[in-house]
Amino acid sequence: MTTHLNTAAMNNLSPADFMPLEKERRADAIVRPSLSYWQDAWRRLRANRRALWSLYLIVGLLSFSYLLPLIVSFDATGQDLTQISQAPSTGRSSLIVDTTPWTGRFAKHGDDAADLRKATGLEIVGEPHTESVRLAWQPVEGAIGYNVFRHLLTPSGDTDLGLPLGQTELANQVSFEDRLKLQSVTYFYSIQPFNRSGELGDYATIEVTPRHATSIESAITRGLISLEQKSSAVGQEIELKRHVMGTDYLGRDILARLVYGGQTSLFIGIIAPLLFVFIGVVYGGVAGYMGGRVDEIMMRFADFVIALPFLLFMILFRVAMGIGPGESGVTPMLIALVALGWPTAARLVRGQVLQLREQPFVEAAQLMGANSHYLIWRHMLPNVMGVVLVSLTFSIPTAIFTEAFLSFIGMGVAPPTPSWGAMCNDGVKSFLSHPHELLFPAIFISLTVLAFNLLGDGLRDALDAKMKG
Amino acid sequence: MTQYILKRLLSGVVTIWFIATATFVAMHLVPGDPLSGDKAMSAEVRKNLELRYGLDKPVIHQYGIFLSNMLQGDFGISYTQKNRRVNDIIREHFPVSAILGVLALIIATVGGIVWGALTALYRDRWPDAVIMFFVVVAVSVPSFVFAMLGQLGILTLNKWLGASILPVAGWGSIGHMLVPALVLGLSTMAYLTRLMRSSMLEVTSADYIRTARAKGVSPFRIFYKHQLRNAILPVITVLGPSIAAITTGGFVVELVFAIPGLGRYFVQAVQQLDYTVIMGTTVFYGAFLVLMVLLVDILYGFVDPRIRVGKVSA
Amino acid sequence: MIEIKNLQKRFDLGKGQLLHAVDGVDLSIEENSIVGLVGESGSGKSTLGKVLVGLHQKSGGDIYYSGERLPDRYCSADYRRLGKDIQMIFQDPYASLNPRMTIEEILVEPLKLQKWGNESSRREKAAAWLERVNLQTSHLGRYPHEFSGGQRQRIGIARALITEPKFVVCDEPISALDVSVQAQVINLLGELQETMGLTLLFIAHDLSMVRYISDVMVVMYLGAVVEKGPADQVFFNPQHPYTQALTKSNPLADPKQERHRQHDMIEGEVPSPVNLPPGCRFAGRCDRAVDRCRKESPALKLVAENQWAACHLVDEYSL
Amino acid sequence: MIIPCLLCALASQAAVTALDYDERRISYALRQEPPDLNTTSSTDAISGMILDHVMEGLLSYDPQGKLIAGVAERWELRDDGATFWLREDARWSDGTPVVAQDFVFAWRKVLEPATASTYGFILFPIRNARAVSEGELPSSALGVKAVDDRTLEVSFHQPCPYFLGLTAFRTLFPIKETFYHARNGRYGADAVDLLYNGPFVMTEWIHGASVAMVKNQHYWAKDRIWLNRIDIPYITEDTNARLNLYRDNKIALADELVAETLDGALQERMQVKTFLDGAMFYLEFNHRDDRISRNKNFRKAVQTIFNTDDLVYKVLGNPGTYPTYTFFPRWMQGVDDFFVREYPPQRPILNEEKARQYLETAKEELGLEQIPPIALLADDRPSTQKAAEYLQTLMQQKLGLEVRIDKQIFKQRLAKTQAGQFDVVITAWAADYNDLLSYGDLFQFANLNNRGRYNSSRYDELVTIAQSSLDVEKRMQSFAEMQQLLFEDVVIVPLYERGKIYVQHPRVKGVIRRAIGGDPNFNYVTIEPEQ
Amino acid sequence: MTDTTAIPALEVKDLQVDFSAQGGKVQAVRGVSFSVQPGETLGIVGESGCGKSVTMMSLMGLIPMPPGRIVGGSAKLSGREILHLPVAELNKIRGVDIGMVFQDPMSALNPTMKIGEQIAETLMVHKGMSKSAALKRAVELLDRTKIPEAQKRAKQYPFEFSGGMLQRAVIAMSLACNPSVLIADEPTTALDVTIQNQVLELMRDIQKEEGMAIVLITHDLGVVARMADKVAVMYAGQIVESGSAEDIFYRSAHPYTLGLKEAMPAPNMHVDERLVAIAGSPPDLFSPPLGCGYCSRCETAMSICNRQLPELIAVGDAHQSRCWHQHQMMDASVEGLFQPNYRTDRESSSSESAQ
Repeated sequence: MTTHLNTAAMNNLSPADFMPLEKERRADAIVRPSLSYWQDAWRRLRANRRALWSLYLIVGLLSFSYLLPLIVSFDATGQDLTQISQAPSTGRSSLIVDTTPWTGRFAKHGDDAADLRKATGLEIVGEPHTESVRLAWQPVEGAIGYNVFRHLLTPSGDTDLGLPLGQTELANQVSFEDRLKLQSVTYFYSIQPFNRSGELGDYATIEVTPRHATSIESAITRGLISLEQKSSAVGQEIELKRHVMGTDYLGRDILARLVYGGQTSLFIGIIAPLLFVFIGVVYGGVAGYMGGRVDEIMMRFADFVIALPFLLFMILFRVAMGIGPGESGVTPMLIALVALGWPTAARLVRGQVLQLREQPFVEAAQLMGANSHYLIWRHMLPNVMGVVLVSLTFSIPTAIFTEAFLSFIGMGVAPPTPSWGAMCNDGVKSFLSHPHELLFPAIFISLTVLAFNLLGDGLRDALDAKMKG
Repeated sequence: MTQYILKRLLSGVVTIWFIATATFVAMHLVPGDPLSGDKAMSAEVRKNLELRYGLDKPVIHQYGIFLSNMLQGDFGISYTQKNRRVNDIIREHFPVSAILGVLALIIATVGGIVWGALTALYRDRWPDAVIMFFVVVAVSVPSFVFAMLGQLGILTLNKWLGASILPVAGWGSIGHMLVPALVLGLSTMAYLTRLMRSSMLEVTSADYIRTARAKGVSPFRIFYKHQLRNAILPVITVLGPSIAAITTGGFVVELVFAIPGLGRYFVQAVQQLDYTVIMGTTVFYGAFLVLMVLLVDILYGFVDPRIRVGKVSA
Repeated sequence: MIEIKNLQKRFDLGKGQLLHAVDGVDLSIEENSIVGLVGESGSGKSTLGKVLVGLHQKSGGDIYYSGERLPDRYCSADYRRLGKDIQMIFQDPYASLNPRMTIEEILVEPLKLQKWGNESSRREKAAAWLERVNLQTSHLGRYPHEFSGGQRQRIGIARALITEPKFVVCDEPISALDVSVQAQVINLLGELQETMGLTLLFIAHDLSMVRYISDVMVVMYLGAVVEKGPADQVFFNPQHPYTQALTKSNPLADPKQERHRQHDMIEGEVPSPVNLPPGCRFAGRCDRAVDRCRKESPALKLVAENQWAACHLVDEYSL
Repeated sequence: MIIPCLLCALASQAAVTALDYDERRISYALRQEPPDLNTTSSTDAISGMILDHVMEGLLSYDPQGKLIAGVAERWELRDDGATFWLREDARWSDGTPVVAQDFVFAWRKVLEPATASTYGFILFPIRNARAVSEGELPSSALGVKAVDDRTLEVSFHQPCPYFLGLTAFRTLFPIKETFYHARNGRYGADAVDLLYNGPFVMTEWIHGASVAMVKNQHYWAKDRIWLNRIDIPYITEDTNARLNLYRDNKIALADELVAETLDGALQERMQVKTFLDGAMFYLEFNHRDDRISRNKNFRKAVQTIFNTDDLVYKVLGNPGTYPTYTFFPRWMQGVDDFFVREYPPQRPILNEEKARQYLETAKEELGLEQIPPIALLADDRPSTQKAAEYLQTLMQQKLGLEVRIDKQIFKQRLAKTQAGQFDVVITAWAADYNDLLSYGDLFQFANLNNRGRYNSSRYDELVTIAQSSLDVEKRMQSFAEMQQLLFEDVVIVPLYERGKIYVQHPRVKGVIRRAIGGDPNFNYVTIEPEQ
Repeated sequence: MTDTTAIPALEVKDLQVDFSAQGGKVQAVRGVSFSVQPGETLGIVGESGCGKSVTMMSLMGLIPMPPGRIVGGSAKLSGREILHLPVAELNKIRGVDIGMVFQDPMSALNPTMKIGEQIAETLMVHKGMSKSAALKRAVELLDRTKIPEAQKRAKQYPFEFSGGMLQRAVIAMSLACNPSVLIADEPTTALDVTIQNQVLELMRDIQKEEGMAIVLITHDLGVVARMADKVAVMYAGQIVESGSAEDIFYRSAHPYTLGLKEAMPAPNMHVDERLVAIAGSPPDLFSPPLGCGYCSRCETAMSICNRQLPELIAVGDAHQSRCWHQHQMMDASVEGLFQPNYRTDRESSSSESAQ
């Protein structure tokens, strides 16, 4: 296994090569740049694409809720009854109409004929618009009243006439004014006469597409036209406010509600964990540091609190603390979350502190005469912060979910304060007809939770990573 | 071991006492009155009702009665379900929640372990990415949305097939349970998947896996003989809290799927201020959870020989 | 300088189990000397060291430092007072430096806690000490993870000695280090001991190194001292069967010698120090043990000049 | 694993469909578990629905809502009392006859203090009823007596024109004494703990899960009953779930839907129906002395801006729910026609300017610079919430009032109303019996349900007239005056008259929806054969 | 002692292993060659991070790939190439032809599997034995490694064993299929000296009986001195000196070997005589030095050392050293510089006197 010195390089040696090397103590020199723990963690986090995007997303969501309203003004409570449960759209024009109730049409009716004939002459009176659709028809012999229906499809039979809008109030009335949540879509109106014994006659159907309209009062109230224009405005076209994400069941702008709902949800979602993690750090730190009996008693108490069925007690606390008139209910929810949330963080911190207490560097400081205060602040806490930060990040989704869940079962914040959870709760009911009312808040909740989860993952990886060296 | 179990049971009893007291206090802080109804009642009727429920006595006395009844396993009569004892309500409805919960837990655990193991096995390849995507979806969508979508899903499936493959709601057969249990177990499954994944990855780099490879054991055998069992251990430790999350988190699912579980009764009871049902349910759930955590710890002992033998190596 | 009398340290493991980590140790340490403490894992040598500096509360016995009896339980004022004179160097160079602090902060910390000098003088001193342990002052702003094990251990030494203590417990300071680096640390310790007039208690399991560095060698087994005496004497001429076994097992970096050496081994392993039976602790592994060994606990007796051993089978040395 | 599960699911699902012509069976879903099937204490609508299928009172209702003979085959109503002659073939489900003593026992039971029945007041027209309920007289002193097995004699302490309607109400249903005692305190607790005399008997009651009723073979008019079986295999409060069950052909009638689900229903061509359930929603003011709302001008200001049409048509958008200007429902009888047609209520004229003037006056009268925030109490039901949010914005926009919604769970809302902790509350009232008095006496000062504590001697007088007069016209006149007083004094602001929305299988006919008594009622249901 | 004509039990040539790291790669093993004959013990010495473990692990395909990568070289087991074998093929060698013993026996054994089962597993996998037969054989193996009450012990879990017992069990496990090569990676580092003594003795006994080749990786010169016939000294991913034990200990040709020896106290030294410490620390293999890896720590480094890597130069019969001081030109050029071959005998003479 002898290696022969036969390479060209080796044969080109000169005596100078064998002169003693100038001694420099390069061995102990450190060439890599110095990074503190946090700098290193930050570097790792930045390297983690998903975590970084999550961070951007969180910053984005926070600015969406807290900065955006500073720049653009949003009206989260303003109701627009002409645009209820509107799908996302880019503005629309509307006809200003006078909404003085219609007196209707009356006809003398022939009394108690043996057979009910088919209703005839169904017609639309005036221009049909979303403030009112006026129907009139020819009287039917023997009828003492008429049922009025509205359908979205062509009726296929007696049992498929659509929404029962009501009955005519008086026997001789041959007209009906529909004002029930009209939209600018095609409707099929049917009327069906009935006689004294409750027998039903054949129905008549008419197809109508009302155009979008705003009542003059509402136009004035919402400042679309000025008071002076009142007399001349009827019949004018106006451009309605845009609702980029549509409106909810009271015609409130969903975007605005998302902005303000975010304030509630993110406030609860971030402040509650901050508080209970803080309490947990103090509690766990004290317990872990004191050790022995004190630790045992303190942790036993934490165990009790942890054993409380969380959701059950959340609900109980939430109800127990009640809310006074007008209080948004954020505080009780915050208190309940904090009261039940702290033990997890406390346990975590205590475990860490117990471990740290045995670390030689803590013992070394102790030997120098460091007091508890110094040990905790200088040695324990900085080393616990990583774990605490990760736990905090993972607590936020839980808190946001809890808020959403409580709102879902109707125990969330008080109206009109919006929260994403409460908006979901409202939206769930109309999911099939107006999916946007559920989708938008649900997406915002999901995005927030997702972002915090991914950030938490990233943080954990960044902070847990063994230090190089 | 026996001593350990006894000690744990004792502390469990103290915990339950704490829960009972906390519930009682919370209950009496709640403004409002379980007796009030739509129609006002006369002072006499009210007095008679208070007498029946023992509300005429001072609070501390009520607390004493509550505790002593609780010791005898009696939670009293419901305020709203006037003919039913709280014990009956728990006895009849808890099994439903429990079956649903157990099924959800099985789905969550098996799913979590399988998916978690798969992601670890295919680390950074497409199955990992796909599964983790679903995990992320599962943790970031609220459960009520899933419940609703689940039901719509069944409905659409039934319509599409023109036959009732799965019931959209109700209770009775395994078919009634599948989707609700899946919805209920989904977030736990996601959580367990993540846990299992990191646990598997940790185990993969363990020395004993290297030993097994050095012995010439095939990758498959290493996977199921060495990795799986050791990776499952940390998963088991969180089962206790998971049971808690699943059993008490069933309200929404029970509501949406018309399942006669205890969770629904609890929410209803809170809305009706049904003191006895609230207290009974909370204490019962508390006791159940304490027991479950203990059971999981014991189970853990059986899976992990280091604890089973219970020796302290110096 | 240090006088240890019948020192006891028990750990309560619960369920009536007591771990006798240190069980009746008598030891005196002369000023300006190096006492080597050897023993296998579980012999209680590290515990003894920690009790000495006050990190463990003792369960019985007395420790005197320059005639002053040290408190049973230390409060932070005790640490501050005694920490000036008594210090410790830790085993694990990775865990003994706070990863969140720079080297400067680590070195300044003891001075600050001892209220020594002002901010700038402390920093000067820290820089001076860094040079003294053969590191560059440019490293002051760096974090521990940037250093190798040997470098960290030298930083640890600087931290322990920066307050110029008189007595230092070195708890296995080299066992986590590579051979090439061990020498750096040992040399440094030896140098500092001479220049500062330190008294060292050097705890290690490496017999050769302990013999090399120390004046007196103390052998511990299961919490008790089984043999003590001048280092060379104990190493080359052990009296206690356990010490003999140790020296025989100690491998030498010399193939010829190793090949020709008798490798008769002692059987078994160190038993658990929990609830010890009566009699000689080593009786279970000693191939020469007789009945008496299993019944009666032997006391330390003089077996050669200045050399003490606790064994029934060794004759007492008489002048 | 999946295939056996699916098979299993298929097998179990085969039996339960919405309806079955051959077996004469329909399925329905309840909102809640029936809380109390003991007629002496039962107060809620869910229990009422079950009880009206399995029990029958002296009188009962026909499909048109008219009173017809029940257990009693004839009767006589007098100023001082009434006599009922029971039919011979009225039977309990164990085959024994229903006798007059069964009514005597039941009515006494209702009034016994130990029963603590909240509906005991309904019997108060009977002589000594109040004294018995207060424990001052033994229950044997109650003015009701079984002359013989088939004659029941009731005596009143004052004339009771609406008593016949009461006898169809569940609190007055009979209970067989021997059976009651044999159940040992568990009467009504389970299916086996009840004895039935109605068209159906309950054969199965799995709490929280399902109820099943089959035709009672001992029912005297069993030939009138077409259905053999009513299944209630689902109990859920979730509207979407009920609608989904209907979609999946699992139930024949999905009740209490919300407006938001209707578009979908129409797209699927479901038969949507509505009916008025008798609940009148209104804004009640707190008339107590320490509240802003005691000021009439303040109340008038609110009245003058509130537009019931907007609330009903735009905010709630529930078909079948009507705007209203009165506290009396549109379907209650007056003298010859509906009351509200005979005595149309006065409508407020909406006028913002005027409203602000009222408010200014109110401020002066109250001596306030600024009206402090108004506490609007509301419970957490979705429609109430909508109304509350609408009102909040309305009062803020039009009157500049700061309104704080105090959202409470139902019982806490009640407790706060009772304690007077509100300025304005959104509340509702439904009738217990088919008479305007059931609404009218609410604002009598002595009425415990008068939670706003409105106090008007004139109103109290009118109530007394309505309570004791047998002259229909005179009574209606007094109700009309009450209606006017409620408007003028702005005791309340009527919000809307609630209609319930439901979808019903097109082949199912004869479902009775009604405001008084158990609802829905399937006693007269028939199923059309499949075409 | 070595039969040069026989086929080596294990022969490695020019093995190179890289690990990819953030922003580049670490050259952990930079061309390592050695061979070991049946019945022979090769000691590989070096400090932590020098690549000695990686060398052996990569032979067995045990380094994680990626990030690890075998860049080049060959390894022949009884003449058969084993590098780059597919896992299925490799598994027929692992545990059968090559047994491995690891440093920390506690973590090297599956904590949730009984000792007996873990040993039996090898037999079941390779010999197709039934579980009961394998377990029976496992007990015999435990017995052979002098574990008392083997029958009972086989049914216990690793945590019930002491460190020494565990290492015996690991040895029993690695011997299950009578491998021709046993790789022992720091087998006694975690053990106390008395236990180390027992384990080493056991290995020696078994080698005598089975005649297998042992590759002993250690940082303890004492252990090498005791066990090894041949020694290879590794530094910074390369073998810097190799030869018989006597060559290495008494005729050290590389400054590093010498440094290692001098860093340990001789039996006649006392603390006032300073040890010869090796200053500094090994180079970062992330960017390996151009020249000799030891250059920066070497007391006698020459200007060429910093520039050009020396080759392994034969300095005696089967004794090689990777140092420019052995170069022919050196003697002629610089007088009085380091002459490694002539400063070797202090160890032997002093230790003899110590006895």
